[in-house]
Amino acid sequence: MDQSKLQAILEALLAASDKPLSVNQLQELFTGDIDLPGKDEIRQAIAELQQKYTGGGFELKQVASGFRLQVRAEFESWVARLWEQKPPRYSRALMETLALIAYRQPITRGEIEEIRGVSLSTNIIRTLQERDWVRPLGHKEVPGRPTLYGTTREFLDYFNLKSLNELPTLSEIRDIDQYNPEFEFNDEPEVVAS
Amino acid sequence: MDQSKLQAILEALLAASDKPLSVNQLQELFTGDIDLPGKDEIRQAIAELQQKYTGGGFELKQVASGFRLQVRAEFESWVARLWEQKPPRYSRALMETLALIAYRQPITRGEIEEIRGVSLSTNIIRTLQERDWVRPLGHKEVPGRPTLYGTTREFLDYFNLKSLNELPTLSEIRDIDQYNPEFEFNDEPEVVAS
Amino acid sequence: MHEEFTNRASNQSELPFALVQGEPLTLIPQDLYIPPDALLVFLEAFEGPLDLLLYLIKRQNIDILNIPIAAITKQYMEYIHLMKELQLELAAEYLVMAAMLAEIKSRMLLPRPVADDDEDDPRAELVRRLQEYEQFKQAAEDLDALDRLEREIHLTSIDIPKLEIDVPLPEVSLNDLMSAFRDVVNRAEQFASHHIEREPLSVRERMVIVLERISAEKFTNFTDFFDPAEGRMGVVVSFVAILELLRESLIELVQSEPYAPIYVKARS
Repeated sequence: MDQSKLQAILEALLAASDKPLSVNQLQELFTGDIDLPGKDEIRQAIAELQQKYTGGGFELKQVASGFRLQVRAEFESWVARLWEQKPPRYSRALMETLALIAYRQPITRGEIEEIRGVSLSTNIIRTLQERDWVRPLGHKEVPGRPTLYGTTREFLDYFNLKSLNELPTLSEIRDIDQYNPEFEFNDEPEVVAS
Repeated sequence: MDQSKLQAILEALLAASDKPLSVNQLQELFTGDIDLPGKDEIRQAIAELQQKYTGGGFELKQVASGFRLQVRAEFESWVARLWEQKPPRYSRALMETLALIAYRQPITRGEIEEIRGVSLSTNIIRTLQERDWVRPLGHKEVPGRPTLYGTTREFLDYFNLKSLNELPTLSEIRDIDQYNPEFEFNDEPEVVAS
Repeated sequence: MHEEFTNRASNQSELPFALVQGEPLTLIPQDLYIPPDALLVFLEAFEGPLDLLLYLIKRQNIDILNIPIAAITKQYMEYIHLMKELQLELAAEYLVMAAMLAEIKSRMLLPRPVADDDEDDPRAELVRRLQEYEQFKQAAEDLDALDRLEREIHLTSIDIPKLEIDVPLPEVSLNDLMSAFRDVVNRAEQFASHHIEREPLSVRERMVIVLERISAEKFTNFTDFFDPAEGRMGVVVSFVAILELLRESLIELVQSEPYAPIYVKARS
């Protein structure tokens, strides 16, 4: 593989990945290709990329677990304005997916799609994993070996729950519904710390 | 603000944003700065950035709702290895419905059913709305006041398009009296050209 | 032209449906001799009567503007019978189309006044609909072939260093979560086929615990999952969780001989 193509592929990988990538990990991503680049070639290409980003809006940084592209700190005052206006909200699709994972774990993406009757975009589960609320538990031993998902300790912490048992059951939710159409709890309002 | 600093800030903003940014939105992010860049300056800097990314791993693409940094499609086979999840696949029924809404908007569900010759499952419209590709535009003033559907900017963004004009052109429809067989015999059967 | 056309139309039913290199094409589709399972998949792949008709026409390279109605109707009906035999759920639209084809066929047999315009070709409406459907069938394929997010297009994910910028994350309350669950269950229950049985949550939680343990250890003693300190309910919950995991083929139980210890392991 010529050096400029290798450099472009590495740039694509580093830009797309949401986690830092080590030289080993990067090399593994070429597995199966005819010309597997050597580690030195990869290091060389990374050095060239670092050079290339000089003076730009982001840089290629080495952190403990590998390399990652990150916005240069000097531009943070502009970048911060991106979120100043409106507080972000999760989509209904994401909330329902989270609820199904919480209540029906372990569950596969296909099962979620079947219950919801619509196909699920890949970034929903990714967002939930990035938030550390959802994690893969293993694979279901059916054709395709789909990943099984469940909730995390952080999920319970966020919602102030000691265990999943504390999640109200469906009939309890419906009871609450009847008494209180606006869906607010009578006794203690659950104030969720962010 | 000098052009190279503007370019670096724009690069930082586009890199940090998870949504496409329009020239207007980009300009607003400079509000309060002493030297507010003009729209033309921003456009100019964007063009330079696009130039700069030539031959690299990602590109600065203009879609319906603005500019976004995206990995070049040619490196998709490497980037796909980063994720375990496969991209969602959509049924023919869904894609045909989406095509009809995209090309014939505003269109009612009944009109879609008429052209496809089959009834439309509610799940399809729901999936299309949940993906934010399709939205109700109003009601058709005929008995029953059926909902009229159209596509959204998110639909164009998703399919990497700047406007509906970029959709592939429809094949042409011929009228039956345009039929002009290659061979005409008075008494003999039609020979079907293969 | 008009005379020729009338002549052609009135003769239609007697004509072989097509001649290919001088040989009449048989009416029974040769490709029907395929295994029933594959056939089922094949038949289910049609998006409706227009799609099926288009397939029949395209397969034989017939010009859509000059459909041999008698022959196509016969083939169409063969597929309909086949679908009925295979007990495929036959949408009403297929039968409506069958009636439409029969009507066109009978009108083709009637001699039409010579002065008639081509517009009165009984096939005109069908041909228009077929072409219109074909147009969007193609458009759907073209749309599907475009580069798109999640497939060919990936957005860049460039980190923002955690300095003073605190990228806000959406806030979610337990109420939000519960109402999302209620909504999805309510909706799923509208479709009779998806019945969500109510299962005590503790069982689900225990299922996850069991799965975690067996992924860490190769073989886990069955009895290790029962902690008497949890009381009778705890034991029952563990037991039900293991049964449920077995039912979902996520785990298996291994016992080397009768009365030997039972081990739980991940299904492989």
